[in-house]
Amino acid sequence: MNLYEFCYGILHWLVDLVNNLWYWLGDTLPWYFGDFFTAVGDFAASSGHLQFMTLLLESLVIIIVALINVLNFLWIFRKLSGRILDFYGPYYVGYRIGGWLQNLADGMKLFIKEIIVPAKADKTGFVLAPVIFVGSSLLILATIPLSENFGLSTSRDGGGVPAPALFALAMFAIAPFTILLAGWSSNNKYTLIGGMRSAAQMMSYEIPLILCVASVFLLAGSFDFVDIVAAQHDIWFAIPLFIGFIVFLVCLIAEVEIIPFDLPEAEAELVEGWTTEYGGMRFGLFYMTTAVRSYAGGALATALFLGGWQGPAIIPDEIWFLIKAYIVYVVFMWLTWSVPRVRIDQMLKLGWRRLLPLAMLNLLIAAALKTMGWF
Amino acid sequence: MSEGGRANSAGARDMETAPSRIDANPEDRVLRALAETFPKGVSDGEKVRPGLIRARVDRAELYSACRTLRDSLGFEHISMISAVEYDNRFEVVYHISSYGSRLVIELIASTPKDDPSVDSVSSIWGGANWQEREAYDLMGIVFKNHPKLERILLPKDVMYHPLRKDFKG
Amino acid sequence: MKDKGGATAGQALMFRSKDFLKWSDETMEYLLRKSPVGAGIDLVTKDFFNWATRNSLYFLHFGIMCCALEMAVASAPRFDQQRFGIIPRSSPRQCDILLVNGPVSKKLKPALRRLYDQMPEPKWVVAMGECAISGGPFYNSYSVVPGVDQFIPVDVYIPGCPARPEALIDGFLKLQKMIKENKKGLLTGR
Amino acid sequence: MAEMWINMGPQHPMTHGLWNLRVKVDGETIVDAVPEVGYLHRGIEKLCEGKTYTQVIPITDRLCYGSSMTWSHLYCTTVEDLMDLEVPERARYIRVVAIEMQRIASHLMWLAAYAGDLGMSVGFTYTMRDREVFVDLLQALTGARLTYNYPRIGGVAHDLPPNFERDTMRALKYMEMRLQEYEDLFEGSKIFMMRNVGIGILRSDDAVNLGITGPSLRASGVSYDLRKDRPYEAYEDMDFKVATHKDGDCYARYRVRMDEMWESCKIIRQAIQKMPSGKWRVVAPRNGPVGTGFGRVEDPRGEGTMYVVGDGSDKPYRLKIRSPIFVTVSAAPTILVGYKVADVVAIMGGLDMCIGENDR
Repeated sequence: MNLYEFCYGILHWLVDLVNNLWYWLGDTLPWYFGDFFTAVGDFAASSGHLQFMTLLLESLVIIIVALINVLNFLWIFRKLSGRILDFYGPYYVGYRIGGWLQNLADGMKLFIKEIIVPAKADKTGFVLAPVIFVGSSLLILATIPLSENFGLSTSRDGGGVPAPALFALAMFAIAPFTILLAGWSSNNKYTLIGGMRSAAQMMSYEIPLILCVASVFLLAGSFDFVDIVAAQHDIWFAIPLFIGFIVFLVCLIAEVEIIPFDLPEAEAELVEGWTTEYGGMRFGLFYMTTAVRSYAGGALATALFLGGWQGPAIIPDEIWFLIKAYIVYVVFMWLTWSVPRVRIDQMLKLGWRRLLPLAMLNLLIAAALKTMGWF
Repeated sequence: MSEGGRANSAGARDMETAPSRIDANPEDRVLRALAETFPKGVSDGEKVRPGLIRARVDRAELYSACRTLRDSLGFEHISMISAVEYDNRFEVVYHISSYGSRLVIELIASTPKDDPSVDSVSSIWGGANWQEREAYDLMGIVFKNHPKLERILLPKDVMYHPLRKDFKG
Repeated sequence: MKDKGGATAGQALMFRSKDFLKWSDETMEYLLRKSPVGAGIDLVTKDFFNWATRNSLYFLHFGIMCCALEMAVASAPRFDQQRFGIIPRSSPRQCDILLVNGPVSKKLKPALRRLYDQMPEPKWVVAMGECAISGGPFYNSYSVVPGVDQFIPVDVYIPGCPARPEALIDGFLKLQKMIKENKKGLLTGR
Repeated sequence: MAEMWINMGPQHPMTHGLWNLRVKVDGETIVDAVPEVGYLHRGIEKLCEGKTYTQVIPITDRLCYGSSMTWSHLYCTTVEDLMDLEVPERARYIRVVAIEMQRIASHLMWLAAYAGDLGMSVGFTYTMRDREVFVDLLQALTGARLTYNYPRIGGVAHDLPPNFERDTMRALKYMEMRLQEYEDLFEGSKIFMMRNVGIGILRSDDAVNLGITGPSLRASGVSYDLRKDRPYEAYEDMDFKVATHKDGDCYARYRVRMDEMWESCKIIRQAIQKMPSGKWRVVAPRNGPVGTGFGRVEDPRGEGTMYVVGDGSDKPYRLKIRSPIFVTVSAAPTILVGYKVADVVAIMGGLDMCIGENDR
């Protein structure tokens, strides 16, 4: 009983409930009014409409689950930094639940702040950048299933998204353009530099990322998450492709702009990087999206390398997936809070000179394993 | 306001009783060297306390005295340039220290009240550049051929020199 | 379109697109600001948004003199102010509080005023230490503005030279109480 | 590539205080740098001319708030030189203990800001937490956390509080264990070394000519420390090593300051053990004589000197303050040229700016 059938069942019951109202109206009213209402009832009950509505309801459920996890990630971000840096982290906001409401308070406060668009800024670009940034990041979450039957791409018989893993990586790659757009459109010399640096950083770390993922596709033989996880049944891909796993994590850190590769945001001459001119809810969107992207990164890492929802059956599959994603995120945070920032040219050198050859080597290993026939 | 010299206990520790090995007390070695090279420029050099000597220098001789101090007598580090305004004159006091002989010389160059201008020593020591600009900014002493003599602490459009006695603020 | 607000639905069909947008803005404006619908929304959301604003105050990471050290110590482990959701941010666009913690010299005055104007609307100013309140030990100096409240409206004054970190956190908590007391709706301001 | 002026404005997380560095950039490398100061100019020298000798002490506390004890002590030695006062033996030892504690607290504050600039928030919070140990000790000694108003002309304000020695010994043991941990934390991290070794190299003859003093000078190989070469207060009977390094880059400056912290712990321990008993203050005459006074002290940031002119009244006629940071900032362009824009953080952080004393 996967998510699609579950939503379909709910909607079916709901539509039947409403339809007998339409049909009752259709019978009682005179003919020219009645036909209109019966037509509405028939349309509601038609399979196309039902299918469309279930997809909507399904994606709503997935987005809500994702956002709850994102809020948890933000809470982990603040609480774990407290533990590592030897203070409490959020404590009095949401007193008995350990400060979990702090992120809610931050979000809602940003929600009601005055919206400022700088006078000389290019208005459309300024407004559009956060929208695309958030949109593309949330799309990544849509394609990653938490288990066989809890995911947008796995639930329909024909398979919703043709190649979900490729789609997720494509969505990951959209962010640099929006950051360039944001940096350029806020018409401030420093945000432009920040935008260019961030785009350079993400692009130079995109290629090793793709190579590592390619080695996973090579071993798993398909782009669908379900097949990839099934292929990891007896041994997780992290063990044979250990180099690939490490390169993947480092590229994810650069992709999500956390401390060691935090260049564009807190550089010497850029006060806040490309988000300097953004205030209010637009900054809120950017702030939340970094958490969404780190959750998506963690989920990708677990799905591709750590055998997604494989685990002893005592815990349901989805929970296994989330546990692994949280562990990956905690490792990110642990690294973030104990390492200083890298300089821009050292980072690019690391990207091109160290990670790319390692990713190539990893691809060779994957090819060798494949030809040996062990996978 | 009497002459700036110290009245009381300087005489007690006069130089003759000190052992006369050349580097034992570098103070009078430097004073003697200065007195020979600038007979009329440098006047009433005296040893204030072990490690601090004072000398008055004529405004015209200042630049050459500083150059010999740095080149031949080993005073590499200019510590402080202070500008003091007395009733009838301005005094620009240079504290120059030498790392080798661990000594500080206090050169006092006095200028008439109406024309407070002195040669700039920033070409000899790099460290003097900003201190001269600060003396110009706060006290109004003009340092001739200084590379960039303009205000440093106060906003550019300010006309007064705050440390002058006549400035009530 | 001349008439303000309340245009009938019939008229809506004859607008060009720009006029239609303007018309819809005006009706929304009327609907939310003046009519009971706005008041109703306010009644429901006033407490929640006030709680949110109160509990996540970002102040500007901007140090002038010794109170800046005490500000840094206040976010250090011993006097931890992150427990109350108070974090230093470095861009004025994302801050709620402008924390002035030192004497404002005449050269700095225009820069500080520009910082204040760049901050989005629900903003407060906290004058920390004697120098910000009244110029402190430098009140009779020719180059120090005696008190920040001469050119920026100040909400909370924190005495002390330098103000102790506990006093800074106490000042923030008083500001939180102040925000709680004069609670007003977002849309209708009631 | 078009050369572009980048403006690291007065309000900036990197600068510790209010100064503005305009950097001309060709691509990534720095071509020229123009520091602008004066945002915190409070006219202290003019203020001091209106105050009596003892009223000036709180003002000199607020010169450099990171090391206010050394500045008010410098003022007191200058006026004692003017009035030719002999400070009792116990006061000289108490002053040494207070100054060395202030030096450790100031270096820890520098280490916190430096780690914070390089993005290492662990470094920031740990050093801030351990600085509290010394701030508490100084608070027990003087009653204030940051601006102490403790030295007086002719001695110190009051005697040591009860069991001050026990707390100090415990704090020193704790500090030495912590310093070891910092060295592993900072030098163990490869990225920290990548950001520091070979950056902002300052040759020794440049440093001397530009008038840079203190840890930045000793990091360039010139072993010149006022406490050793011209010992004041009770430094002649303390045996400690002058911390120097030879290659003058950011790592050397970090290394010199860390060694100085070790040495300061040693000095405090010796001073506490050799502390004589007796009077801790001589009452200074109200009116200063006619004449000039000159004081020179090793401040944690360099060589601080003061020149006071007395005109017989109870107010100083003229007080000139030489701040080491004022000269170091003027030397910034020569150090910065040729390095990348991202290195400005490390180089400027390494020079331990304290804008309070810079602008006076």
